[in-house]
Amino acid sequence: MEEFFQQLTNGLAVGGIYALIALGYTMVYGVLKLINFAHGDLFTIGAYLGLTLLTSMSLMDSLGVFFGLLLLVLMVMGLVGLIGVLLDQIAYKPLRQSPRLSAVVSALGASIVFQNAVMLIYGARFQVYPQDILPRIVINIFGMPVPLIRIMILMASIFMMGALYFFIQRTKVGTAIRAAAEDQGAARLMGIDVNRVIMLVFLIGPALGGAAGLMVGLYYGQINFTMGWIYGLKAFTAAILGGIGNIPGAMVGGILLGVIEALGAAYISIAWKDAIAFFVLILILIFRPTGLLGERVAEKI
Amino acid sequence: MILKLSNLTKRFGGLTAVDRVSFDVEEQTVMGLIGPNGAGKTTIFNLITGNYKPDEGEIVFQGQSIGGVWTNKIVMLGIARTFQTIRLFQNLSALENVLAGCHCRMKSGPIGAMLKTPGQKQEELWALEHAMKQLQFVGLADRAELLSGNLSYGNQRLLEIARALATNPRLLILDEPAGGMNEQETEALIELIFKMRDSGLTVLLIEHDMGLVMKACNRLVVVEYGKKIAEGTPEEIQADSRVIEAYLGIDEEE
Amino acid sequence: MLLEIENLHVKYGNVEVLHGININVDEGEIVTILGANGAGKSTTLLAISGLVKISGGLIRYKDEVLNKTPAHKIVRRRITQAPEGRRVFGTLTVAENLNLGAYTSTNHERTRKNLEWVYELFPRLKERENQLSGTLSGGEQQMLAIGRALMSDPKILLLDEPSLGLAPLLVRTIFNTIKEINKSGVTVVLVEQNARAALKLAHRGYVLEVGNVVLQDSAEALLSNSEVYDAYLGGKG
Amino acid sequence: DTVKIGLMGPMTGPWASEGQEMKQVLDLLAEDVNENGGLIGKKVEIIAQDDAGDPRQASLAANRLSTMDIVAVVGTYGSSITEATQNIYDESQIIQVANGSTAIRLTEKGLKYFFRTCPRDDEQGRVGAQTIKDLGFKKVAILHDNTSYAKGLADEAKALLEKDNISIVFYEALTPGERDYNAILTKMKSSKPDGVFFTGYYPEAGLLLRQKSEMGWNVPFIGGDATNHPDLVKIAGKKSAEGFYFLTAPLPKDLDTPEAKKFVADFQKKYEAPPNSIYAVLSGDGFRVIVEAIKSTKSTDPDKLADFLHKKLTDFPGLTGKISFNDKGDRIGEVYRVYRVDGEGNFVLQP
Amino acid sequence: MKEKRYIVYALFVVFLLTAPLYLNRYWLEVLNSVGLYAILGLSLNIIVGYGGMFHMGHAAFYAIGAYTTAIISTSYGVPVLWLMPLSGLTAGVFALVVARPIIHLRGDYLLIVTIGLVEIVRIALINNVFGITGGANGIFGIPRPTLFGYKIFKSHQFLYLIWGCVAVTVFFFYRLENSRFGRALVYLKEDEIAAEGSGVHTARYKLAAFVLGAFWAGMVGTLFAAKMTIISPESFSFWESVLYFMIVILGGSGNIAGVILGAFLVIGLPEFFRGLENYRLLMFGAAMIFMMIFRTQGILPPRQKVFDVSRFRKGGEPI
Ligand SMILES: Nc1ncnc2c1ncn2[C@@H]1O[C@H](COP(=O)(O)OP(=O)(O)OP(=O)(O)O)[C@@H](O)[C@H]1O
Ligand SMILES: Nc1ncnc2c1ncn2[C@@H]1O[C@H](COP(=O)(O)OP(=O)(O)OP(=O)(O)O)[C@@H](O)[C@H]1O
Ligand SMILES: [Mg+2]
Ligand SMILES: [Mg+2]
Repeated sequence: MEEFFQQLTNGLAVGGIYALIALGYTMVYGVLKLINFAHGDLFTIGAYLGLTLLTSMSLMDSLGVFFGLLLLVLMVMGLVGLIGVLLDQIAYKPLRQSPRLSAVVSALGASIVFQNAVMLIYGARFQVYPQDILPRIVINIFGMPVPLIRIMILMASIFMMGALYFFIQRTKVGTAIRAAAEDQGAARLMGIDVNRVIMLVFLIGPALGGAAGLMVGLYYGQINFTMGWIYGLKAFTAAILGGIGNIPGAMVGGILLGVIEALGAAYISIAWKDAIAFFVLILILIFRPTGLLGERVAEKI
Repeated sequence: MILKLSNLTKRFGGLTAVDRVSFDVEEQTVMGLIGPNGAGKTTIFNLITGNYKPDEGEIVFQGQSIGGVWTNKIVMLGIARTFQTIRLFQNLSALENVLAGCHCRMKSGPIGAMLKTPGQKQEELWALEHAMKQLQFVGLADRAELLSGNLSYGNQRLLEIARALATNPRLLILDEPAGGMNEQETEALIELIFKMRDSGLTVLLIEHDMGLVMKACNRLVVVEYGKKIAEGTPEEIQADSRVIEAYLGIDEEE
Repeated sequence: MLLEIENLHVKYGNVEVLHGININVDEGEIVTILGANGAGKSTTLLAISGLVKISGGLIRYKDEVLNKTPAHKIVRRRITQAPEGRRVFGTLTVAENLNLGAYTSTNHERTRKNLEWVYELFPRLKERENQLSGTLSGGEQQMLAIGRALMSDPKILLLDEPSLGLAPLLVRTIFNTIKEINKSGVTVVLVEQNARAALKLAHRGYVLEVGNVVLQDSAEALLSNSEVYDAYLGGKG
Repeated sequence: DTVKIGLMGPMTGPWASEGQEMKQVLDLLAEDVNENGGLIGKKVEIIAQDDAGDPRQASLAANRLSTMDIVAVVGTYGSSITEATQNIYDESQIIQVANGSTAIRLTEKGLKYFFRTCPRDDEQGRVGAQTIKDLGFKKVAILHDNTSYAKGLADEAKALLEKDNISIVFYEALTPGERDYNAILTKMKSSKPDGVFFTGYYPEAGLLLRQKSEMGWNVPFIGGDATNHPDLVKIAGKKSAEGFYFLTAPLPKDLDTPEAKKFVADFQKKYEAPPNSIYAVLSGDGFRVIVEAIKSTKSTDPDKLADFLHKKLTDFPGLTGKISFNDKGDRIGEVYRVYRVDGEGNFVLQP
Repeated sequence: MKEKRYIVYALFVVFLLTAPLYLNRYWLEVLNSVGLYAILGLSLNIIVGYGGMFHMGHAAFYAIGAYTTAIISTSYGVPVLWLMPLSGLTAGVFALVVARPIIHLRGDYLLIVTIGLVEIVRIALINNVFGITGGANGIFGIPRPTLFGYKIFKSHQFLYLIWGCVAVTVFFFYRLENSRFGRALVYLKEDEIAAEGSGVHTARYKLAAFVLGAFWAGMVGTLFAAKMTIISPESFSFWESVLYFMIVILGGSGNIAGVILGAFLVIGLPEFFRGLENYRLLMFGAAMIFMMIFRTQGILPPRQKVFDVSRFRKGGEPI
């Protein structure tokens, strides 16, 4: 039983990170119906930029852990967000009117470019975050030791999800984003500056991915240029599992995927863990074809 | 009697879009289905064509119950339709659109196609001819090779009818065929409907253009809030106070 | 002159569909544009709203040339359009759609009043306030599209076939509403297949044929013009 | 006119750091040869081709190299990648010296021109099992990563340990490239092993060590030669890495031959860092035996070279110890040493 | 216009036939690789290009075919080329079983499920499922194919074998494209509801597209196994599927000539970039983006079908 709960928290920790990346995925998808395969690489870039900023500016020393970290997170998010906007302007904007799969190929191309650019800039070797930047605090929850950082990652995901959900569902700009997602021409006729909206989305989505990259760096320490591919795929899976385009769905999907992986590894087989996760995904989609929380808008005929 | 609806019901969540509707359609007549917006007319069509499954009630077509049967099967049985918002294959030529209608009257599969068996060849020739005939029938033969998306709105409506006709239907279902047509084009459409009826087809249509409805239909069914509120000849319906109140309104002028 | 279209050319790809048309709209007028299918009526409206690129000529609003102004800024000049084909936001609720109609407005009181007014015009929309608009019936969507355009308090309202798919009773409501808001000072440009009703309502009309203005006159004159009658009103039967 | 020697390695893709370091090593060594008068009166030229760690691309790279007049080729990394190229070189009569391809069967085919400077899995398995026995473990967990190298090593060790009645309480594979192995460690912990033999690569090993110590579990870990990499300590942190044992061919810094000393110094000078990857150093040895063969036979005839390497090369002073080949092309002799990571993160050769 | 196109095709065939005269082994091998991927692309094109389904797991079917060939040829000594239909069949049946429950999924949901499929297959292969796949080592010692008594092992021999298969594929698929079956797929891509309303059994056609595509990919698996003589799970990763996908979309989805061109670009281009070493993939990725931006519909998008309708006109006038 204790092992079960231990595995559950393992799953939650992994799932929290999947969720955070999935949020950015879903955000971009929600507006452009574009599977941004480069999202995982923006996550990688976040991890690398975080490392560079961390080691070159020694923020923690001058500002203390809390404010140093805050500033670091903001800087990484800002920079990755800008890269995201740039990516959109170069690789996706010219393809707005063309078939959806054309943009997918462009995204795959962008993914290759990012991955190799990181390799050329930072080298192919693994990079390592300085150890013990964050105080290693372990909290006891029902007699089970849980590192504080895990709780922080989960909280961060939940907070971001909440904020994003509120923003998209309840604010005027959020409604405009959803409108632009559906029919850009009609959105223009409402007075919505669609280009700005898309830019905003490409600022927020990648920024979230970048933040996740930074967290992975801080938590696990080890980063390399190919890491985004696996995480990106997992996050995409999570987003679909929850219902792509749906913000709470990304959260639920991410957490669930993490937990399935941990429990699958624990009680079935470690080597088959990913296969198990995909199998569960397929099962869920067979019965809920638009994911757990995805809306099933019957097409009006 | 070619089609018989009895107690047909369809709910969307809490909303009963079609509420115990029953009516019959006689062979080789033009039947009109009218009613206010959101009354459930299109939903009735979708139930007949198998796009939705009825919650209750029965649909009998030529003596066979077809409630909840797959759409393509229903097309095979002889019911074809057009859509309220035009649904053509925009990136294909007019002719290819009509060939889609021929599909269900053909048999050959992928292997036959790859080997180009004599039967398959024959069939393709037949389809081409059959499709051209339908285009001719609606008057679009000279537009056969244009992209359907580039046709004018009225012609797109006609093309949809041609595609439906290509399935060799017994019953043709038209959802607002005159929408977006001007009066002259509507006149031509009425002629076409008569031509179809005279060739042995039965037509069931939804339309808000009273000119067309009164001229073209033999009988009318009126629905409101999912319920049938009246049925009769156009003259009877025009005089029905309930229909006037719910749908037609009182003409201040004329 | 409130709105002035001078020698307007528009192309789709390589195909020119408007070959230099001239249309003027005075403040407080209802102007209707008639024409067969594919004549370029919708294209004209889209050009005014900035949704299609102009390849020649100019569009002037008051003293400002709008040729290069992006669509969302044109809306801020309070030129609003209810486009052809409804184009409601299907994944948004009815209420959200209507509120987007007032996206550019900052006067909340005014927006609230407009919403009430729209609901009064189309009680059906009030009933379906929280339904996703993608599941509305065709006519209900049409009501929503018009209601959404009314929400923005336009100075110029561009309506593209507003009566399409509406029941006779509602068609009347729509035309009465147009008359009403016009009286309250809104200028209307109306494209209609129902030419008779449109001409009865309008002050002046233009007739478009394959991308050219072939006729322009007062509404009464057009109503009694035999060419117009043959082409759009009676037909040969 | 030059003597062309090919290098086939993963210059892009997930193993790019290995391929790129292989190239650095060979460039350095070739420079050295050229400065010292070249080879049979000509200069040596290294022609590198990317195999991206993918069998199909490797076979293209091999075809490309075999049309470029090379005398011999060094590489590559990964057994199944190497295997996809063996026939191509054999048919073109090009000497191939693999550096990171430890699967047993590669040399069991009787290919005349194929050699490898890395020892085979069975050799390492044997040493691994012996080390575990020496450390006195009774219950052992074995973790591999389902690559053909790690699986091969794990299988060998498992068979040998079971023969000696040491119980294998845990035997599974992780997915390489992930970051969080807590679920695996939790599961492994519940099987209560005395020691863990991890046969995979250093990035995962580093994470395992780190996450293991964060869990507060201090079971000893032993790794195979793929964990021999200074980044292991960087990833795990000095504290977590302390006490980690691994088997490997000796590091150049631990050899007191002049060749090894010079190599380490030159490498440090040219690239401002010590060599990281043992496989890159093994590729250097591949290059050096080829050079030695050409020098000694004064020929670039593949048959003569192969013959020399098979029979005449004995106890050649390599960067990783003495090198001789048997008639299958396998490196013979005791190659493996046991290292332990000390509290400062240094790799200390165990007696 | 039309003639010009045929001249290009003819020149291309002549080029392939005479390639061994002036290309070295390496470039022949590149052509072989392109040929294999061209067939794979064409088989995927049925599903993605005509049917419009987002399928990124095609390597799964390819893998099933290749492993079927490898296992049977190594353990029962059946000549490799004889195994082509059987490998195709195995892949086809596998597709039938796995695609059936997921065929109703839309767009991106289908995409992730197919990605899941290829991952599950790869993981199963790596874990030596049923003890027959050889795990990460894969299967080695696959015999060379023989054709009419000739053993095929030289690059130029494979060139003729592989491009012969491409030709056969083009021949069949061209007919398919211009048939009831091909059209039905295009209809359901354009508008599923309208297709269904015209009497197309959309679910069955989607499934048929999957099975046919898988069958063909399975047969290519045989060629691949015979050519490499060793196969291992690395060759059937998700990234492989992505390559086929890019071939189809970049070349021009739904167009046979486009897909073949796509294979040249996606597989050939990285070979031209070999000189760039570490920059190779960077350039490749950038090239992908730029080609897509400049030809947003793919390099050679499908042309409108022409039908001979002159018979229906009298004296040039439509009847
Ligand atoms: N999928 C759905 N989910 C929820 N409500 C629906 C759905 N489809 C239709 N409705 C509702 O059912 C009612 C009937 O719709 P239907 O389309 O049948 O109307 P209609 O009579 O065709 O109207 P119109 O003349 O405007 O086309 C409408 O009020 C509509 O909002
Ligand atoms: N997006 C487009 N791409 C290419 N051609 C177009 C496009 N939209 C319209 N057209 C063509 O431009 C011409 C004018 O179209 P427009 O929609 O303006 O006509 P309309 O007068 O509004 O007709 P309708 O009464 O059918 O609405 C038509 O020939 C049409 O086929
Ligand atoms: Mg309707
Ligand atoms: Mg129009």
